Amino acid sequence: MDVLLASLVDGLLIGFVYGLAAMGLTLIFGVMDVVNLSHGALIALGMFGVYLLFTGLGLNPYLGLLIVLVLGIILGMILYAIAIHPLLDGPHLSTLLSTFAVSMIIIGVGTMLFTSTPRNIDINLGSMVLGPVRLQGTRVVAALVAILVATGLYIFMYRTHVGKSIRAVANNRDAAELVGIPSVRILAFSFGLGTMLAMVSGGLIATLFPFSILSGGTYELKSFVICVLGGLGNPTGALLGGLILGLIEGLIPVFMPVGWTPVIEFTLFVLIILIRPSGILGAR
Amino acid sequence: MKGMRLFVTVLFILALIVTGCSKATPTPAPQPTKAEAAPAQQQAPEAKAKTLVLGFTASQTGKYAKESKEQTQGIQLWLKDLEKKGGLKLSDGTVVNFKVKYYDDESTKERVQQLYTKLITEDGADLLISPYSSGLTAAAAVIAEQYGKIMITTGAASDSIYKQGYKRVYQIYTPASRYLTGAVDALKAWDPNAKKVAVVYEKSKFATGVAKAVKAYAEKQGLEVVLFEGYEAGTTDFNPFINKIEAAKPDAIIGGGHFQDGSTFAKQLYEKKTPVKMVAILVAPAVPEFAELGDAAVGVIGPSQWESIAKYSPESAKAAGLTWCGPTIEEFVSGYKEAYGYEPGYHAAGGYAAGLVLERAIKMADSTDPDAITKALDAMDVMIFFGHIKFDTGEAHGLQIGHDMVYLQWQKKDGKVVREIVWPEAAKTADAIYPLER
Amino acid sequence: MMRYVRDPALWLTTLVVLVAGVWPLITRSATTREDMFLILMFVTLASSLNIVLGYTGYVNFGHIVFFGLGGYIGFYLIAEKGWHVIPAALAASLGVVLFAAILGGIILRLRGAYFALATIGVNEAVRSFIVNWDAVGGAVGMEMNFSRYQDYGGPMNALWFAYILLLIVTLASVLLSYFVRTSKFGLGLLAIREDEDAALVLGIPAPKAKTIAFALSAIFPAIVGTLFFFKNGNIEPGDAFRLHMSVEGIVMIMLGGYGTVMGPVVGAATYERLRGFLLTSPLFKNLQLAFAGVLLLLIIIFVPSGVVGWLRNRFPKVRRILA
Amino acid sequence: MMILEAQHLSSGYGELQILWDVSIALQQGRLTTVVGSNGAGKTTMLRTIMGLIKPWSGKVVFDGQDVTHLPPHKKAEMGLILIPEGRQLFTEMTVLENLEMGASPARARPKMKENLEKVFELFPRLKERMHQKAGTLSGGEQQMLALGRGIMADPIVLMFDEPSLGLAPLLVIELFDIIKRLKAEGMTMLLVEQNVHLALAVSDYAYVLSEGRIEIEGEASVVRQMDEVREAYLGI
Repeated sequence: MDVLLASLVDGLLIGFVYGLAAMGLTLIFGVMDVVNLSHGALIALGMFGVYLLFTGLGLNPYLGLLIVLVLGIILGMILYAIAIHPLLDGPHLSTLLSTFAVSMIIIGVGTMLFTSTPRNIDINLGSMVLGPVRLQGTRVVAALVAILVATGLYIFMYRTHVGKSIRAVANNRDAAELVGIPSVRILAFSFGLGTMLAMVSGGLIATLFPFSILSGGTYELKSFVICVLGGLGNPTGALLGGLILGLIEGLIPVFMPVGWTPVIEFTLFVLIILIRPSGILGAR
Repeated sequence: MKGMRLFVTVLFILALIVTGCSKATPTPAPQPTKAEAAPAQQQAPEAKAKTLVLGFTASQTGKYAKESKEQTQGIQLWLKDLEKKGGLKLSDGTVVNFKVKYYDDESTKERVQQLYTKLITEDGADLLISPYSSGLTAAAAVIAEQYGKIMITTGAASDSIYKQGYKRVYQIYTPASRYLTGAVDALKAWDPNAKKVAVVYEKSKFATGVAKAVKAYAEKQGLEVVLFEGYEAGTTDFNPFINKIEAAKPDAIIGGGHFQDGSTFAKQLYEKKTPVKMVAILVAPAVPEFAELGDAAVGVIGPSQWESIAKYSPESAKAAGLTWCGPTIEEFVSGYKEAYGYEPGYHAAGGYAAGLVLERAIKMADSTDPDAITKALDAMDVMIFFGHIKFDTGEAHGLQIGHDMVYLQWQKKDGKVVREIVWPEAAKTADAIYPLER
Repeated sequence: MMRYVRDPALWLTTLVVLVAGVWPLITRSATTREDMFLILMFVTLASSLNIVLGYTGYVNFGHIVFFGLGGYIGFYLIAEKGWHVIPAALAASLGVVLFAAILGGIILRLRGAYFALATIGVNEAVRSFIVNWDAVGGAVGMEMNFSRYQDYGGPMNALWFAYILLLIVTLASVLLSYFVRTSKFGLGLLAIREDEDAALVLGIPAPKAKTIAFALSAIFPAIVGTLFFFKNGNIEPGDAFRLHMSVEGIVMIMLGGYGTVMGPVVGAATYERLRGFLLTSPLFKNLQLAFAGVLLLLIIIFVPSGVVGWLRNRFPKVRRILA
Repeated sequence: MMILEAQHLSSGYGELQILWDVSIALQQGRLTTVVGSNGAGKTTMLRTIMGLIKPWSGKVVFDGQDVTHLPPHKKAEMGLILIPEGRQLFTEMTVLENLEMGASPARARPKMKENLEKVFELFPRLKERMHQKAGTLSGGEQQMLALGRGIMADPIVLMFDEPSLGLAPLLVIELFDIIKRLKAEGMTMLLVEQNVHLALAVSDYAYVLSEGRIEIEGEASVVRQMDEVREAYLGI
């Protein structure tokens, strides 16, 4: 029973971070119908951003996140101009490949600069005990930051004109142009936002686990699963999807060998796409 | 007929693309060249020089890049030392020198096989050293054996390679089956009351092999294995798994996989303050970067193929009735530091040892004939800075049976985390922290 | 039948593969053979993937699952049951085609990104399942005793033997691609690619056609998997189901020309050569991955129809001989 | 004064030419209509003027400026607003949000509150359904919303593409009442309609588009009396 409770809490906490990681992917898909295969590489870039600020300038990792946030938006807009915009009207495949090419470039240059040696941000915020559950400080903070960013995003998307414009472009790009929304600028900015979310989540993950330039791949796959759980293109759903994934990962080991976790995750993933492509929340 | 000409032109161009500019030049087997005698041998006018090509692949990119780099540097240092000595002199006055040839295998098997074939047939490699990791080595060993080349494997501990009937593949590392058994011995010695162990491992070729062996060994020693489970390679969040481990209430946790998962696991065990008396995990604790974990590293035990503070020496060789050869540990460590600016770990030592074993075998064979070298390797029983080296000549031909692991533990001294050898008794540099205080 | 015999495109395709493939047999150079083994392997993987990706327009990221499963079935039969490589490869192919037919019937209902994501899920689910399945070695995989090569006249002969088999398979897969492309069935696939709903209205049984295309694309990767791991002497889940290889396959198709017969052949060969060159070139060694990425990006943006597609557009005359 | 002019426009999709040398002009404060049968190229003409399709040749002049190659959002920013065929609402957003999006042009922002009141006064139903998703509205309500969204942009020229399409007859009459009201307020409008009868009845000036070419133009009242128009379009 204690195990169950402890795993439940652990799963939920990490779920918020997973959800945040997936949000960028699902946002970009929702707005421009692009499956961003450089998502994982961008997550890794975020990890290194925070790491370098921490080791190089001694900057607190959580402050480092703020800088990574700004850099993420700028980088994302540059990437949009190079790899997305020229191909937006082409076949589906071309943006898949161009984003994959971006990922190759990031990982290639990253490997040269940082090698694939695992890095670790040595930060320990202690832990507290609540009944049978021991909460690690870094995880609680990470979950809180994730919630904060997600709430911020929600408010931005639903309360500000730019946010609403993003949703309008996602919903109907031609109509958005007709009412005077500069859709190209909005698309670029959305890609910036998506990139920012990926990098910030990477930075957060870096405060929890050791990582290397290749670590993004794992989270990219998890993000796919989460997006599908929450409904592709639905950032709010992503948070829910993240929580579900966190719970699955937390609870499966209680009932069966931990090695089966990915089998169940991916089987579930395929089943959900087949049965409810709009996600658990969405209507059929 | 214009169409025909077009057809032929296009055909020609396409064929050119597909075959590429692959040179069809059959590489002549490297003849013993009576090349320019090196200046060092001028006093021996009849000296013949012979250059052997030593080939291997290194993972300059991909998941093994780090370990592989160390290993490669070890090999290169050995070569440099040999060159400094003016090469390897045989009794007939021949001076043997080596030329090293290596490529990046991207940590993938397709490349390994392609490149080893290239090394053998195009670059005329006479002798081979394995890539890093058991998986890649398994792929390379097939090629080596297919061409009847001698291959010294290092950075590859898997046992199974030596059960495939290979005749010329020799292992430097202590095999996986004996990797963690010492931890069980240590536990029993330190705490006769300890009864329960949890064996948890990464689902990879190497770690699974180690885990199965240690489980069997622990059971034979009368311990109860309360949990035996593998986790997916690439796992980053161990919390749920740790909850499960805690529920099984083991006295000791034994297992792990590679550096990344191992260090993550150790960090999270610490953060969770998991109440166990001993934690022994593979690979990670032996890597210097493990110290980055800070307090989380303290108390963690790890098997190591070799430590710079180990006590192998000409004296200990004499005591064990073995011949000593090659540099002492101090010589190797200072040479490595001088060349690369930091202390070598066991991957680097393994690389150097592979070269040294080849050198020794040629010396023993007193010839560069592959059959003679093979015979020498079969008969080899020496102590080097890396430890005792002896190969199985029976069913598991080439398996390392001489070399033993040492077990190190991260301890805190004057506010700094340092590594100490705590097992076996004979090699230890400090008393173990047991039980863990958390 | 005559129309096939007289089609220069057919002859060109066959000859290119044949000339390149026989090259190592003439020179007897093992290095060339190893290089060509990889090239032919990728040609087969790319040109079979092209049936689904290029002709039908479904982006399959999980193509490698056919290769991996085929490899596992074949390797198991050879190493554990002592089968000869040829029946083992055929059995593997049969098993995998069945798997593809069933799987295709289920997941081809999905379109666009959903299908693409589902294929990733399938590959990962199968891989992680194999990792946990001890009967086929689980995470450790399986190894083959070296003496097994004696059945083929020693290890050297076994390698040549595997190579010749691969050459035959590659030829067959390129021919399959050609015949699908030029058949009425293939036209149906192209119609599905252009507009699936319209194709349905026109009376093309899209679900059935897609499933058949999916199953056809699984025949040869399964055999290649068996041959590759037979030559390797061991198999591990990580090597058999490497998602990255699927993506590389897609890159090759794009490079050569999406939806053409010759495209995947040219693309696979060029890509393999290029990577090989970059890997061993001292100039690019450290940056080869990034360099390949830049190149890919440039191609997608500036030559989106690939080498063969570009030639066909640029020189309409070439169309007759470059299918 | 001509506020909007299309001069010798040609355009189409891919290799298929649809518009052939089309010229129209809108006089300020008047309601101009372009009528024609299904497939005559009416929608293509509007999309070309708006910049959703790039013209092959010809010019678009708005408010004395050559705007031929400006993207649609720039034109909207200047006050040229199209209410597209099939409404093209932001179906996933609420009614209110749709209206707010209508006020995206900088020139419309300060007047947002004022315009919103005007829209709610014109269409009380929209006020009731303010927080409902646009996709859940009925066809008539959606057309109202599309019109309301256009008004929110504070247009200088308002262009309608087939506003009556798919509406029940009663709703069509309601819609034309509102168009008349806007006209009375002095709005310059371009109405593209298949419902020739009604369109000619409310308009000041008319063009007849047939197979991508302007066949007839003139004061609406005159065009309405022409025999060929009566036969071909009015079914009399």
